[in-house]
Amino acid sequence: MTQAISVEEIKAAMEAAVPGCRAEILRNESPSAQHSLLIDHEHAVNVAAFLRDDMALRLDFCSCVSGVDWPDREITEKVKVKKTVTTPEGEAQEQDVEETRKTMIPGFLEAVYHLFSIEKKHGPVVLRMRTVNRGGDARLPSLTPVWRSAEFQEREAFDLYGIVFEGHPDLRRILMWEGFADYPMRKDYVPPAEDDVEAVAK
Amino acid sequence: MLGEGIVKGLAETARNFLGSFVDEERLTTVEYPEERLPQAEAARNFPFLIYDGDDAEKGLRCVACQICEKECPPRCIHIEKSKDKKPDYVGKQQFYPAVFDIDVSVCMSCQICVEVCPFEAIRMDTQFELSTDDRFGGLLWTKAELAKTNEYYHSIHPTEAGETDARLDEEKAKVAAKAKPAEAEMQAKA
Amino acid sequence: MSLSFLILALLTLGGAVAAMTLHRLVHCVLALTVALAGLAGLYLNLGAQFVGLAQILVYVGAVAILIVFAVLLTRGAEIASQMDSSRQGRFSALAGGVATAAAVFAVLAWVVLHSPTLSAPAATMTQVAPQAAMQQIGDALMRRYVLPLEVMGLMLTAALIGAVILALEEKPEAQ
Amino acid sequence: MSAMVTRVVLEEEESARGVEGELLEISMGPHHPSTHGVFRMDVRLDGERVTRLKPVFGYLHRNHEKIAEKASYLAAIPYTDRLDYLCSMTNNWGYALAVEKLAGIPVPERAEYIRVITAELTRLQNHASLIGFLLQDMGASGTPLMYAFREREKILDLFESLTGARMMCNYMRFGGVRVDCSSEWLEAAQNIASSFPQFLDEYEQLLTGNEILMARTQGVGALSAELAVNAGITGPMLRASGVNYDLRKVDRYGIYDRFTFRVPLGDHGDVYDRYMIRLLEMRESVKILEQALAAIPEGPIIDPKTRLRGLRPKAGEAYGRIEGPKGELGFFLISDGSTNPYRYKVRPPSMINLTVLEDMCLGRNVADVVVILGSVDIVMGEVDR
Amino acid sequence: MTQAPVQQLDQIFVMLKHWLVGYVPAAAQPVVSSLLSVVAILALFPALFAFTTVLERKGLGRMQNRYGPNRVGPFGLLQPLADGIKSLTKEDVVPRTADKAVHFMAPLLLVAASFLAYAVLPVGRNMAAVNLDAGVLYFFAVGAVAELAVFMAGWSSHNKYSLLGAMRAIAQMISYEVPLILSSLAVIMAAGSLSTVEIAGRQAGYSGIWPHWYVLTPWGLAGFLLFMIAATAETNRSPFDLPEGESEIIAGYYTEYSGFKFALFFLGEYLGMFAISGLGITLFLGGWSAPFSFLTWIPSWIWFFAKLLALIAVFIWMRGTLPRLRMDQLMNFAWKFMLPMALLVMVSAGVWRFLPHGVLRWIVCFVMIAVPYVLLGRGLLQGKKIGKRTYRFAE
Repeated sequence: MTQAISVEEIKAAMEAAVPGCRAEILRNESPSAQHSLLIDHEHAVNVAAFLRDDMALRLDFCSCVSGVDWPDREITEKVKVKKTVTTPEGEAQEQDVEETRKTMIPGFLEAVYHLFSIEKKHGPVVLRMRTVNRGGDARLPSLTPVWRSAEFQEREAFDLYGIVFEGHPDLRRILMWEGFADYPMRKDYVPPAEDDVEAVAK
Repeated sequence: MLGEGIVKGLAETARNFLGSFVDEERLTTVEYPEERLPQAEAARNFPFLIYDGDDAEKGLRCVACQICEKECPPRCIHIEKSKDKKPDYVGKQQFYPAVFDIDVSVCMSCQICVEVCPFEAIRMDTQFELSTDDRFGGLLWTKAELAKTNEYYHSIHPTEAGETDARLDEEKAKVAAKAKPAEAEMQAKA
Repeated sequence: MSLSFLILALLTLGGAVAAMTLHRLVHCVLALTVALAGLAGLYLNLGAQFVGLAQILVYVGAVAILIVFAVLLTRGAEIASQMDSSRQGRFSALAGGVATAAAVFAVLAWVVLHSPTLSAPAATMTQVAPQAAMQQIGDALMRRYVLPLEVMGLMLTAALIGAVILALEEKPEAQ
Repeated sequence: MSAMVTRVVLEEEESARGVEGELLEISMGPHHPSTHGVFRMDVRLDGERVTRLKPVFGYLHRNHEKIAEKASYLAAIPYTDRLDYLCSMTNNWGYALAVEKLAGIPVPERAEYIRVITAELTRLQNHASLIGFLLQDMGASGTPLMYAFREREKILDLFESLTGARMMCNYMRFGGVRVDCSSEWLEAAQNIASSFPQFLDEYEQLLTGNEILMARTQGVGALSAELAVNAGITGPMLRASGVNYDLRKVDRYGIYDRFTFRVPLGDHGDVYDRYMIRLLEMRESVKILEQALAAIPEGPIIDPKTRLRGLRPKAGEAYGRIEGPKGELGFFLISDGSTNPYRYKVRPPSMINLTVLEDMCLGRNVADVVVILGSVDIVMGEVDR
Repeated sequence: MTQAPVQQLDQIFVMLKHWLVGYVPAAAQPVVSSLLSVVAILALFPALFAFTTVLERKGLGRMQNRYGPNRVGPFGLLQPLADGIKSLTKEDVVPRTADKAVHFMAPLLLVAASFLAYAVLPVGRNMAAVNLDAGVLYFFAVGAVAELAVFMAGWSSHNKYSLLGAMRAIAQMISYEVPLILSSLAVIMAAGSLSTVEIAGRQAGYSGIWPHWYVLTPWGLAGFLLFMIAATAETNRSPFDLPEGESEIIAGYYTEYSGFKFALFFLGEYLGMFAISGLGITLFLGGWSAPFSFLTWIPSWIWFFAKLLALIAVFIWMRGTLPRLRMDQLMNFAWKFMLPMALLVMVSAGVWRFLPHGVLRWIVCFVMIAVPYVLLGRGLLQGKKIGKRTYRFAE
């Protein structure tokens, strides 16, 4: 898999072609070195269409669409802070106090698109989109109008992760049955007990 | 011309029809219960536990390390470690499995347990006629059902068993070699 | 009146009555087929082999199937034939049916009573040898009635072509 | 059988042109003789002409991806066998390739050769049996299928003697393969490679010139190159539409750059082209096999430095893909540095190739739907995962 | 009356019947005589059906490199017995929404109609149940009833696949009846009779060692092939098995039948196949007459059944080889190929009759059929642009 064009070049071309679009390069430290581009929601379809139609890029083949779940994370770190402490003697004194601080990193859902060019035979270019949160705002623009191949895979991401792709022509459950309530691929999904046939068959 | 391909096809089936009476190649059916194909040496079906010697309890190689239990993809192995210890093949005191169950209705014959076992204790059987009328109990194999002799292992996978034995002998020799100086030391001390 | 005639007559009449009274259209068609087959049996019973067999071939084999197709394509098969529920409607339907049946019967009776065979002596009524009957039909068709036959053939061909044209016209419309 | 049509209701609907047409809604499947497993198509028919077709699947769904995310990198391999259960070898390879990319694992040369040999054998048996299934769908009462299975059996025997199992091979590992093959095995593989063209000739004699087959397949289910590319169609189906895209040539993964072979391309993209492309591909596969068997070197079969158990790749991600017999089989892995993949995603060619099923079937009749579906080459284990 | 033993063997069944009938009072003799014929038909052809199912499965098996049934009885010959027991003991499922009466009657009507056809088949010298003057007409008339049975089965099941199957079956049977009857018309013209017994009798003579079979003329051969193709379609056999194309519409009109009713459909189908093959033999293959004059010592009924089995073998062979046609192709084939060819065969048969004996009439008749065949065949394939293709390769 030869990555003919670097992500930086693509980012530059993208931002030049689609005014106002914001893209961020996410580095991939693993040996595969498949870096990805995080793009914003508003311009996603335009960016995708540009990537597909640009004569230099011609990313006409969207190979793989994956949903990824990043649940809320709590990062605990110990920080040294200067604090004024009242000593037993009644006198205020500045001391170095260790304090644990908890930071919540809000979770989000992510859709990852692996793009290749059949015409130019290069790739992969990895495109990412992130939802605002994992709850009611788990929405992303659908890229199915640009690449038909995303049709079933976006449905799958909707089915298993609960990402609502806006603009998808036929967003229904695909692998689970209609009426299934939860999103089984999410990290916090609790499967029903094995012998609970009722819950499974619902 | 219309019909040419059809006639060709008819000739081909006729050739196979007649060929089936004369040509071994054209009648590949093996009439199973009466005729059997020789099994491939690498064939695998469900796992079994090897024991050395005659006593299944005493000679069991498994030391209840539970690696296979953890690595088993469908999680069909259930092991309970013993409280006491018994000597293994080199004489070292080791735990042994008080309970070792495999649910073969869940097992998918993937051989991962064999690969991860550091003690050469679990191997794949080739027995495949295992039908039973007991859907649950009959398919849950306990330690007693799983334990088979090393000779049996040799009879089903001779090459692999030979290699395993060689490896074990080597280890035994190593332990013995280590033990000897120790013994000598002990003697010297004495 | 022989036993076979009785059976066949009952079959024919029974089929005809059923065809009128049954509720489901497809049942009616099947009952009608029974009536037609019974009629064919009557022909055979009279020794008119060719007419009898042609009756089966044409009416049972083709006409019945045609009706069935027509019924299916108009989807009448799914709906029980809609009976007029009002008493008055039912009465007028019955009256109309009886009147039609009576008229047909009267015409047929008149024809039968005035047919020359009835006045002929009984001796000539004996059955004609089947072989001769077939030959006679062939001869009559090919010699005496050859012109009507040809005209009829031409007409049917025209009808066939017309049907094809009708079917063709529908095709681009459907696509 | 009546369960199949319980949902069916005669429905009156005005067709687009305002002509009152009679539309029949049929639920083909999930228990239908030619849906290749439990697959359903909600079909709306006008007479026998298809006016709408919606594929419905998931009956075999077992959340393969979740299972793999809960298992270690090693324990996921036997599960990949069960994706496309006709081609476990290539599934193994796809996954192994992705892990190798993720963790930067080298593969010894001999292992690469063995991989090519087993993968091409897999391709042979997959294509051969697919054509059998296709003809079965066309109503050829099993003869082509039986001939295909006769040959497939030989290949499966070969797999059994190498890996211990006929279909669920569980053979490849990241960093190489599990066991080495003997010289006798290579000889047996050579025998198959040299006798396979004979079988192909026989197959073509039986089928290719057959007027009925040509009439049933030519012009049926045509797929344009543009749509095929846009809809992500891969594998023989894409090449039948005339697009030159074979990952063995494009990515040159493994050691495919060492072999000379050609990529057959169709011009019409119809069922007949898909059938012929597969036949021609088998002939090319035989060529690769011959070359690989002649050149296979001695050496180790697995990278000695790689830990199979407890592999912890550095945090990151990788997308690895191979040219499976059914199309591009991709694996997308995200590692968070633990022993289990954080995200494990399969790009199933069977499922994505179904995207255009409706486009290919509209306006054709039921008999064509069956044939078109047969030519897509799906295995429900992979579609549903 | 001194008859050679060979002739006695030939007429053994006829004599047996006479002997049996001799025991009953004269008034009952016609009834008993026909009853005996009916019993013979009812016993013989279902037995042949049973035998054919094994033969078919074994033959198909051999074509597909397998054994076929070989477990029940010697060589699996008792397989039909096991199948029969199975179908008898199976639950008879009738769908809740089915039209029960019609659903029940359909298989009976089909089998009855199929049996009726045998009345006019001369299975040996002097061995036809009835010598009807319009025998061929009778045969087709009775065959038409089968269409109705198929419709009844398909409609009454209240299943869409059944209905589709029935529609397909009827459309197909009606379309192929035309070439079927037209190609037999050529023989009827040549023989100058509609009676099957008469037609078989006309072909019983020999010139040298060669028999006077109609199939041994150019128009006869073409007519025979057309007749057999139409017969395959009439009996819904592969490659014309669309009405029951299992990969498309499950089992067509008998999807909703199980157990013994299913077996009856099976029986009806095979009986239809035997009957129409029997008619083909009578019309084109000289009925019960021996293929060479020096083989006449073999009893006539053996010849008839030998020919019947040979034709069945061909049916099986085709089934083992060919994929199924599609509905529109089937119709195209019937109306654009079979019909014109059948008409040409008729004309050719007329020409054959009026041209003097000699090479000329062979050539004329042959050309009359061969040239249109090639042209029509080409039109059928190239009109749809069907043919072999060449492929390009990327390096």
